[in-house]
Amino acid sequence: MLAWQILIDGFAIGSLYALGATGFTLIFGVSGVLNLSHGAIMVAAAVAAWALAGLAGAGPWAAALGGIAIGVALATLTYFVTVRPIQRSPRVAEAEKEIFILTATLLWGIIISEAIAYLFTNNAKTVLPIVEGVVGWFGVRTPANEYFTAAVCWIAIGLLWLLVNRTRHGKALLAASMNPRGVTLLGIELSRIHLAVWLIYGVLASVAGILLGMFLGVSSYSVGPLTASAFSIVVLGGLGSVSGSLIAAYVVGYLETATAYLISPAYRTIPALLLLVVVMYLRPQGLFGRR
Amino acid sequence: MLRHPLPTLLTSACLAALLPHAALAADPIKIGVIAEAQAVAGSSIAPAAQLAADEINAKGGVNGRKIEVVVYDNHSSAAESVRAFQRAVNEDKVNAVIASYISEVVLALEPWAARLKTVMITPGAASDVITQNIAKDYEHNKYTFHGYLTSSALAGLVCDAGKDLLVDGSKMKSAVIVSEDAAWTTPLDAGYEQCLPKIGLKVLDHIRFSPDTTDFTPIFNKIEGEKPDVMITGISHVGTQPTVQWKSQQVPIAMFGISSQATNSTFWKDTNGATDGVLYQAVSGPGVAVTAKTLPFVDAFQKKYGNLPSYAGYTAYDDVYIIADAARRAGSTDSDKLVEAMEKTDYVGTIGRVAFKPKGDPNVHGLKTGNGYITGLMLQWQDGKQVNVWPKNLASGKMKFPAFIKVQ
Amino acid sequence: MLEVEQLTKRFGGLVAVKNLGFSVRGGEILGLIGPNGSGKSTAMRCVMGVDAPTAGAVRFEGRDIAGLPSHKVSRLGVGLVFQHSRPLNRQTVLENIKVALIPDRLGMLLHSAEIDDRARAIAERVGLGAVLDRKPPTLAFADLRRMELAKAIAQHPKLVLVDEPFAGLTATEVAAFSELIAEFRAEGRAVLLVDHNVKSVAALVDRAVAMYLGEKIAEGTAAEVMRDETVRRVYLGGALVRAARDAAPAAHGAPLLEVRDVEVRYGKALAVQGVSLHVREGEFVALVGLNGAGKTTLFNAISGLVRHNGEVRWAGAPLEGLTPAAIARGGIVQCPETRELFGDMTVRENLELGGHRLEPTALAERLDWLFDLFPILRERTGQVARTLSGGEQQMLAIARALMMEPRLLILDEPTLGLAPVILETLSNALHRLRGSTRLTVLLGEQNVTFALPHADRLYVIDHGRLAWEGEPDRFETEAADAYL
Amino acid sequence: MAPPSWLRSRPVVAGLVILALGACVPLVGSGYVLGLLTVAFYTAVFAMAWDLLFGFAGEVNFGPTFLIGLGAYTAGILDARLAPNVSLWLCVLAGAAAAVIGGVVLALPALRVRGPYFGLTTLVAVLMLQNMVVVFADLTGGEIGLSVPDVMSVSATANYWIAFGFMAVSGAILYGLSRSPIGLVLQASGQDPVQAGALGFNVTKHKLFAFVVSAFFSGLAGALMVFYMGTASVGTFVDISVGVQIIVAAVLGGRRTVIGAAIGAVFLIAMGEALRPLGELATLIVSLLALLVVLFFPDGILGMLQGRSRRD
Repeated sequence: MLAWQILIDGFAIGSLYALGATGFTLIFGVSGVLNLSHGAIMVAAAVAAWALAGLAGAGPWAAALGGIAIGVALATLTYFVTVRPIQRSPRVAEAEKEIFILTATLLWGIIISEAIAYLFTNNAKTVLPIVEGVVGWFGVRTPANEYFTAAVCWIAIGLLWLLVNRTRHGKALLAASMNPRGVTLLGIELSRIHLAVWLIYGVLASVAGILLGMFLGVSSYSVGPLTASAFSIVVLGGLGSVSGSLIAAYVVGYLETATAYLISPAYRTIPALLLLVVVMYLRPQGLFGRR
Repeated sequence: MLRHPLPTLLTSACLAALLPHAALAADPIKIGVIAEAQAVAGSSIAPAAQLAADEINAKGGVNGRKIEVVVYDNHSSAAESVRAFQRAVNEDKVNAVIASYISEVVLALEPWAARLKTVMITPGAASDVITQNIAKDYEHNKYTFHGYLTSSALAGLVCDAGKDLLVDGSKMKSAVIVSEDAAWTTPLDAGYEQCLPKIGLKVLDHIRFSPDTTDFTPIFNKIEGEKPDVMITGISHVGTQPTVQWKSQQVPIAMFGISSQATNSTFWKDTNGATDGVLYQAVSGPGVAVTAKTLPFVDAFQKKYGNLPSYAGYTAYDDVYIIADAARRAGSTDSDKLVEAMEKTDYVGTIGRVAFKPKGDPNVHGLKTGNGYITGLMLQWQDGKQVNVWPKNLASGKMKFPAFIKVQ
Repeated sequence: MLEVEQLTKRFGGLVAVKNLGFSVRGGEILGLIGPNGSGKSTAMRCVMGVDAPTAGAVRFEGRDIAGLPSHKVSRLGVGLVFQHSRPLNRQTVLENIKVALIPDRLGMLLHSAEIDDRARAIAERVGLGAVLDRKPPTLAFADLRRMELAKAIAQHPKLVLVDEPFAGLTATEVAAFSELIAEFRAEGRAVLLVDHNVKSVAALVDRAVAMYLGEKIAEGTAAEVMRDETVRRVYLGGALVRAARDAAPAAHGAPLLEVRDVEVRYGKALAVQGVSLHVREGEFVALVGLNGAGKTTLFNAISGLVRHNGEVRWAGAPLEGLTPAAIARGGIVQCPETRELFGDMTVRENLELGGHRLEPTALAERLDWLFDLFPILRERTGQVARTLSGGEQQMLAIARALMMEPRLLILDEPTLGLAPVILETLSNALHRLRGSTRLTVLLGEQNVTFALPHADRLYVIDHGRLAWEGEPDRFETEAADAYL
Repeated sequence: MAPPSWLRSRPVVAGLVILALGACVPLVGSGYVLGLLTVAFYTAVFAMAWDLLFGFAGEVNFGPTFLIGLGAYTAGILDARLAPNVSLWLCVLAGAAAAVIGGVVLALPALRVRGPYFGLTTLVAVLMLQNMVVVFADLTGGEIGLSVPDVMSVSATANYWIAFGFMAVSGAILYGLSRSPIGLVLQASGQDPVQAGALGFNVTKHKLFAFVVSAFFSGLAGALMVFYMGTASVGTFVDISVGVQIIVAAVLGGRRTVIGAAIGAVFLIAMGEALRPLGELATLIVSLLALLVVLFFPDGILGMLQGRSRRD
């Protein structure tokens, strides 16, 4: 029964991590950008959904959709305000673009989270859950929301997979991540691909944020830890490797859950951090990264 | 050159230094308020203090001197609070400071209160270390006062309520202590361990969880496996998260104890109602006339600001009166005289009768608690409202639980 | 002084250098020659210790240095003149040279006058005396190269490795550099020059080693190597044969593509200078030139991938201001030498992406047509591009470009790094392609023999300038000797 | 003879102007301005130490607070446990030593990797330290912080001079180091490690050295600041947001100048304080300003000051 509990809980939290990290790694894969405003966008989407439901009286589905809209808008804005100007700036040397984009997205994340705190205080907010109640399987009572979360994560990841592998436009995205120059030579505008990636990223990050908001609640305090955890998972899996990120997300999810059950909830995050350090040391390209 | 911030600062500093500072009799008594505007608990501190100052001024002030409140937002940061404190004392020449509900911030300010010899009182921090530091080096740290309950005092008050409500009222016999792994819960948990067996609740387990826990399912499952009658809580920073999962997982065990965020009137909305049935200790509650001053304060606050004060709002309101009272008795705003007068405080405020523990007590300058002094309340969220269920003479409703909770 | 034996370097599955052996004596200049991708640079990096060889021995003064980190190799007396390096842009030229003189100790906290003097002396020697206090971004390209040379001299190396010494330099600058390098020899140092082709270093080297596909194919004096049959095959593609062209080219009419006075700079280096050429509808034009002559750069300028001066006109209108993708959509499709395939996608997916603007039925027809043209691709449809052989990858790259229905196909170095057997298949495919459509082609080739049979007209490019222009049958008599 | 070249360098001139201005402040500034600048000066040392590592050795350290926190907590814990039997200055030195040891332990794995991986390794170090502080709350005081019994001085002016002197000396050393032969080698290693290796430099050794120097000054500054503040807490010394502020300060002031980092730090703190009347919006506006500088003046404040004279 304990094993089953660990299995279910680890799966739910791992799915959530996976969804959050997928968008993050997608952006890196296609445009080489590490978006440090990631956590802020997740939280903004969740808080927007909370506000729509709590303050404007929208239903759970409408609130969630509204939250996604806000998250996508913010992600697009991130691209236009911070990433694109630096990518195109002739005054920033190529070698330094990375640190500039990191700094700019970091500052942008702070701006977003301060704005959230200003408008809605930094209290943790819970998004109105779409499904309620509990499900009892094998003698373990699990919130239905936990299954819902895992299901939505996998549907979103599945849709992304279908988009990327089964549609023409999606394949162009995938191609751009392998060889941006090749894509340009085929007459496809990279700038449109980048925009498309940021839009998709916006949807993924928002859905992840809103699900987290239903599962646990979020506040502007969550911004830093959320970015850090996406970053860690993505590096653990290998930068730019979507499948690597998915596996790493479950590794971290299960490691945390197992630690909480078997050792103590006080040490929940430590083994995952240790694993990360060990992987960095022995296999710097990540578990599934290619060099 | 003036566009450069440093010269601008220097110029302004220069000007400030040139102004005369001799305290005239008609000079206002200045009280600095350093608080967290973005946090619900902290956001009531400044408005409540202002309300008290306005009331005092409307009645002619203190010995002819008006009270002036100067507000500083500290962004919940200890480092920024230290800067604000220096600004308050050195630049704005405040006579006393009301500071923060966060223990980290108050502890960072304590040495500054000592260095700058300025009276400081916290309306909401709970750490025992604050008063322990005063006991350790009284002469140095005597400027700090603890205007809220310390963790160990809170544990005692929770046990008092537990005896009536849980043991005598619901025939409960066992409990699990659940608290966030933080320094402020160490004395709280020690207090629980000590007093729970005394009131007849067997402590089955003691779980401390990391404040950045992202999933409480393992914790609740473990507790459920131990089959206690009640969970005695010690949560502050992470209040929303465990409450939400408690509800969504339908953990059949009541939560009872400290849950700082549950005292916020917005907590129902923040948790989408998951808090239904949560019992939490507080020094005040909506509609609860702890003293004759409580409800008039709440009404005035709501009329002026459109929302209900947080727990630190009540204490901040009282703290202004306490400082004003001490200044009146001392006939001066000299810090040492103010300290002496503050130590003799015996004032009935919105949360009860306030008096500070004397020199020699391990928690010197902490609030006296128990019969005759502050007893606290035990409130419960019921259908979107905070209902007081304890003590009996102040109760406005009976303890009741949502359907998923099993009570014998 | 330096002996290399059985040197092998593998990157993953790719063998960059295979059983390479050569030696350099003190007071000798050895040229290590080979086209792009032949492994010459990798061999040099293995000597320097930048890369660790997979197998084999690198002996320097009798000591095996294979696998030593580069700072240790350097301290033994090996210096490397980089082709591209990133100088310290905020420091002066003098300080840049000083860096090379600083001993590798952490105690060096103060600048010493001795180092200063030595740096000045070296700067004088390489001809930087006048610009000592300027910062690298303000220097002319040749002076930047001088600075690299100065840094190598500062090390007092017994063996100097020089990477493409003359790339991007003018004729006078080449002469000055040759002198500087010859001085090394006069001082008794050993020199290893690495370059694309024999011609540019022939006057300077005592001996040359030619490489192709990671292996040594010839060794001897420069003249011997130039006369070597294998070397000629690699560069020229064997004996010159001119195949008769069936279709009469459209010799007149307005040009489809017109390039006027195009000039491209990479930082300070002039890669293409004042090139003008044109291609008419239906024509097959070949631009031949050795590696590094500027073909790829010119093509990239046409495709809008690099900034350039001068004008490129397409079907009568200037291309200025269009993005590379818009130019490609406009009908100028480039099949680059690097192929730029989507390595983790299958052959079919690569082709479908090429035809991403086609209707499903048109796409299917086009695929069928290409599979007839390159039957091997039909067998490989489900295979991931990365795992194809070099020849197959090249065919896929061409096929992918053709999926775009180009009006002008720019084919850059299709033979690069391919075994001779494959060249024939490729040549046949091109022939069939010319037979089945009225496609306009601009082919960039080093391998003249490969280009000649297909071309209607020929341009020869050398050091970024057009050197010759004419009909293929005049090439052998007028330009062939000057070519290699 | 012309003045020596270092006197003509703009960063040095800017640095000297700041020092001159700084020396005048105690004459006119109130205790509050002094207190504000005291903190700004310590932050300036953090930022300069970070810039040595990033601007010169080319390594983006996301975890400056790991080094600072180690220094601060080591000094604080020693003092809290052993005072009054141990001198305050001994605790400060122990803090610096701990930061150096921690720096080496972190650098050994971190220097094996580059780019984002290096960044993440350093970030993880901060998260670990943060966890450790909470887990070993008995020793560290946990999330509410640790009070230290000793203070350097209760006089605002004395504290100001200590911080000011410390910043001036650290700045001079770090700047001198950046201009010394080692600084050149470091810069070469950061720009083009392959070439630096081929020139005979052990790149790893030099980067490790840069890390150690950076760690030493970060730890020392952290330890000194503890005895100024009177408490050590996660929010002041370890939290990622503190590291973010340091990085922003260095980039804002102008990378690769050492002195620019100090200017950036003083600017950020002064700005945050000047905007305090705006209350909750202050952080937002400071971040916005910083973002604008990063986007429009990539060379930072020092670059802006130099802007007009850079046509050479």
